[in-house]
Amino acid sequence: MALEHFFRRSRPKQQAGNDLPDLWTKCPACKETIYNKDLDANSWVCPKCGHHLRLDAQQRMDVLLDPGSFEQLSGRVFPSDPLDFVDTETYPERLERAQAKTGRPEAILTGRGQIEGVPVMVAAMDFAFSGGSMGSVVGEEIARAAEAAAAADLPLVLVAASGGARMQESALSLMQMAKTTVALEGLHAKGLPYISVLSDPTTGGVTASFATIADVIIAEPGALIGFAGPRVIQQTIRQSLPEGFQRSEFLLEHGMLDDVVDRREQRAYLARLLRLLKPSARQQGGEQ
Amino acid sequence: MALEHFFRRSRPKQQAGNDLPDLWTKCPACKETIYNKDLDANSWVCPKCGHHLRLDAQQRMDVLLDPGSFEQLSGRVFPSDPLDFVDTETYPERLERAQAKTGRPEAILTGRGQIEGVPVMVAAMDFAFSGGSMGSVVGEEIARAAEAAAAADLPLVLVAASGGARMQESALSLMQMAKTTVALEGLHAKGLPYISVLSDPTTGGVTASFATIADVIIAEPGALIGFAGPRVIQQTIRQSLPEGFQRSEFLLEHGMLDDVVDRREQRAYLARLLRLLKPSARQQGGEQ
Amino acid sequence: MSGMSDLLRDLEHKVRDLEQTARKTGQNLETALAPLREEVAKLRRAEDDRQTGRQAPEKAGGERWERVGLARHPERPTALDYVERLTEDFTQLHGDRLYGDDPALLGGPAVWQGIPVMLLLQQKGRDTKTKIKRRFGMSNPEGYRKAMRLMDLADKFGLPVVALIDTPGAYPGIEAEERGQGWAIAESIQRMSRLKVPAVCAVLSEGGSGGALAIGVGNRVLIMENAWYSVISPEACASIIWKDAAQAPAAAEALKLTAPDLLELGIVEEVIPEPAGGAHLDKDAAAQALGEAVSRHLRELSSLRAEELLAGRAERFRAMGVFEER
Amino acid sequence: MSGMSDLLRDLEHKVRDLEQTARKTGQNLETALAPLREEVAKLRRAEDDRQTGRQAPEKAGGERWERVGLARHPERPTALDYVERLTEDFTQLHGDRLYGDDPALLGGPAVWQGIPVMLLLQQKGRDTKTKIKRRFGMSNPEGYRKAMRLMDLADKFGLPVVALIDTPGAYPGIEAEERGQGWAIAESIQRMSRLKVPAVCAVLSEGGSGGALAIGVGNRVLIMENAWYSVISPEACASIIWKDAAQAPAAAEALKLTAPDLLELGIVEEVIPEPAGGAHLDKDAAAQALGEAVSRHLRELSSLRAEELLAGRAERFRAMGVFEER
Ligand SMILES: [Zn+2]
Ligand SMILES: [Zn+2]
Repeated sequence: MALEHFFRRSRPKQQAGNDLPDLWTKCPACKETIYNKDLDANSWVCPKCGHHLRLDAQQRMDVLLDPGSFEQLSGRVFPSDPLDFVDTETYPERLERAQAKTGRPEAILTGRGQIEGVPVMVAAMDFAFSGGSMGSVVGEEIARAAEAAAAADLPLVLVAASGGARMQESALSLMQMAKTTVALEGLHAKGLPYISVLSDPTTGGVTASFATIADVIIAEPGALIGFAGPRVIQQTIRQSLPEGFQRSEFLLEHGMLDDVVDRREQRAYLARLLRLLKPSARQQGGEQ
Repeated sequence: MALEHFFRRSRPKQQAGNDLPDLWTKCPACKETIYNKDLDANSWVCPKCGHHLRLDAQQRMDVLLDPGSFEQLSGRVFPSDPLDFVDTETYPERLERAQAKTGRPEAILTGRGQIEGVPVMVAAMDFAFSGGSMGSVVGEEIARAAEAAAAADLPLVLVAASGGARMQESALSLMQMAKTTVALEGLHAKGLPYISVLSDPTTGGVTASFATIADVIIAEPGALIGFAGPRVIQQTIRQSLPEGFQRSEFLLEHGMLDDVVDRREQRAYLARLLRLLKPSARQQGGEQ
Repeated sequence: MSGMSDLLRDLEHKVRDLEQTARKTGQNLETALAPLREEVAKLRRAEDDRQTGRQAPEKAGGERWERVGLARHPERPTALDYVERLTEDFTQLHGDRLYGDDPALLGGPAVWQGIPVMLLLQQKGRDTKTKIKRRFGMSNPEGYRKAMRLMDLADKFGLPVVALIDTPGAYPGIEAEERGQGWAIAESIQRMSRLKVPAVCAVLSEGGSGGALAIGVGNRVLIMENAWYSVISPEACASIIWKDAAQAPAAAEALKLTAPDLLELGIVEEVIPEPAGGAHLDKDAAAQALGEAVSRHLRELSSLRAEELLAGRAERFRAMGVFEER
Repeated sequence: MSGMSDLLRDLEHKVRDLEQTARKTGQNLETALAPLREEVAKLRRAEDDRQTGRQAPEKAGGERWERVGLARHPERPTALDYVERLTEDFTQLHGDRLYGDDPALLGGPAVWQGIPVMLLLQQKGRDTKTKIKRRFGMSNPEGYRKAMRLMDLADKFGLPVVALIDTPGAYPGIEAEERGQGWAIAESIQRMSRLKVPAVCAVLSEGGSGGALAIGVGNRVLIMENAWYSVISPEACASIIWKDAAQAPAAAEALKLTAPDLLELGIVEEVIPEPAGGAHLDKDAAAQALGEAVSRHLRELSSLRAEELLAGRAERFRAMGVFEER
């Protein structure tokens, strides 16, 4: 729904057309040029202005999990082209480009790992892959991660980053909203925590399905989160949008989020929360 | 909570101080003087302006149920004075006056009856008795009616008319909100319909308990319905209240009611609804 | 065709009226005006094309775009047109008991061709006035929250749910976002997946994205022959991919959003045939076909226990999607 | 006592500030201003009384009115004062996922003296600024709806609920009524009665009517020695019955709203002793007593199964009330 203004926006880091050498990144918020090593040491939060730069799925795992604890679950499921979708190029061509760019079969990475010693199942969407859009594979991998979590008695932590549904799979893509939802039922039945982390941006069909039915929903500061994209809304109402509209802080105020948590504090926050919600995890957890 | 402006308001019908002979009633809305027989034939809805006059509990049963079908359930439970409550007079004195005025031990009448042939358990609050305020007896009678309905596999129709809780029973009165709520669980467990009819006025603790957790909530036109009384709100916000504030139509618009139903159509409405919600009642019901 | 220019004049008049009212009263009627202005613009383009003899875009498109045109035909029966023909005693229950009563998503108990059901339906409006009132079938969160409340009642009373889907999509507005449009849709999908009673859904005309799926999690999902159901409207898809909404016919082809497409993809169980030329040419016949199909599926599901219904619905949607495993 | 006139000056200054802000920005701050103005008026009366040597109304009342005074003492510990002393890892979860985040009713998981719980608490604010922000502990419907959401989580994760009650009542405002204040309280009472986990409630200072009962449907209900719990505040009762709010001391006597009264009436299981002179004189000791009592009841309930907890809670409240049967 809200893809249009993401496709044209360049990613902050190491993007084609970026005239800075690969060692440096220009913060899209304060425009300062920052040494990547410093950004990396700061969880890719701008040390000058606190802006949370977008992460790809692997970076997300690095930031979220205890070092070396990640074991990948996904990766054997590949997208196909059930609709023979052709627009200005074919869907397979688009997919190949996204795969080459990200080195990943689809816009999702799942696996298990630990957060301050608490074992979790984890899924991270990859906005770098076709705007994190959800097609059959993203839906399937999320469903499998949820089922694997339930089977292994693990909580699920899911980091959303998506412009919405994958147009090129039309109704099949739409159905992923229901598929992921029913796959999450196993966690509910076993009383296992499901925590959703909304990152910039989370819109469209992802906001309207698995990302917002979690037990606890937190967001990164300043993330754009909504169902309809700001451009669509502006076209409909022909008024300018209020300051901060659809940003994390706005949603917190409107009762939609449990909290807005700085990325650098997310591991501590999630570990604490998981121990609180699943008291048995208190024993498993480390000292922190 | 919201009793203060009811206690001083005179009832429209056959009230002490009314200078009309008992055969006539002055409509409190349009001020027309109307022959009681005509009002009675019109379910005590003003034939001139449609205003729904307040009913006492017996009138309510007459209007709601098939003629001759009412069998009283309540009446053996009498109020006492557990707090030795004394203000300008004692609580027992107040009670005696209300009992003498209404010919009823308390502000509630319950029983079973039929609505267009559909058997129901029914409870009607009596605003004429101390502003329909809810003390231990009202709570007990409602709880018993709910339990009797569940025991007899009957739906419950409850007509609210109350200024709120009975101050003279303090915390005991407050607890009736929880008592009535837990007593309604049996209906829920057996899948039996509970329909609430809000009449003028329904405020305070009644609005904040059994009256608003029904499966279907309808209201009479123009009824005042709210938690806090208009006077209390006005004192707090020091602004005039919007037109129609806390009236049935306002609440319908704000999503709080299933519908606003004219008193003269309530029997047909309720009979239809009960047959729809409890298909087995379709067989029991008459031809209408 | 002169019917269309009448409608255009009507609409333009109404828009001017509303604009005046807004100016006079200081009311903000933009929410109502915006979709109306769009409608006017669309009709005006069609009218211009007709007068200049230019080929209408409908003609430029293939069979799929023609069907989209039929699905949006001004005389197309609305959900309430079907309900009037197929049900008795429909008792509309209003409100979400939280914030408001959505005018685009209606519901309540009814008797569907003799079968007691809980009805949910999306209503677009039948004339300018009701179209505006019903926001052209686009719900705010209140609509989905009302639907959930009615699903609770359906479960309590053991009434099967019949959901009649007809929406261009959920309403894209500031207030809708403020009150959690995404949250409401997600919760409605979840709530519907948990129904212990049978649920039969039918896409009547337009099945626009999450706003449609919110009440589309049925044990069976049916679709009228000339309806479409898609993750995005052809126009929005065209403006994203081709940067040109006029490429909607091409987008419609690419999206494979028609009833036969969806049957082939396994998204729906059955395509309900329409009278030749479209449902608007014989509303009674169209209703008859819808009624029969829904009733048949209700009867088939009626013998299943709650666990079977739950499991069947979960499996149905769990299996959705096409991918390769390597 | 000079502390009180300092507070008065502070408050008056704050009110003027807010009034100026309101005028300058055109914001409507009446909702925040109204309770503040009341506070000012109350303090001013007390101050006047003190300066003129007139006997303060507190003195005119009996023991019950004195306790009401203690319950409202400006230095009285708030819910968060107790939480800070008694819990670890309190993680506040915000929002009702429907409309907003109520600032007066807070909650989230925490560890209560070593026991994992779901905490619900009503927070009045500790200084002028936070008092205004938290609306003096008076919730809008969002507060009760957040509480229900957290009860869902408590049930899912098997966490016992600890509810710390401290509110003059639910907020009486236009918006609260528009969004169903009565509905929210009723549903919260019902939701709490359905908890499958143990629930222990404690009235800390003020238990004002339905706004308190909304999170007061516990298996055990405790009360601090100098707290009150009543269907109506003494002031409101006085202004209805005596047509004079100054008769509040008499109303307090009549209402029998103190902890010992409630114990005798069977409304509470236990009165938690406070340090001599009131909880404000030794917050640590007060917290210790509260913590110990709540923990003890949690431990006692921990061995019960869900059905026993449900039945026990239902029976507890079903039995409430005093009447004669003839
Ligand atoms: Zn920066
Ligand atoms: Zn009249």
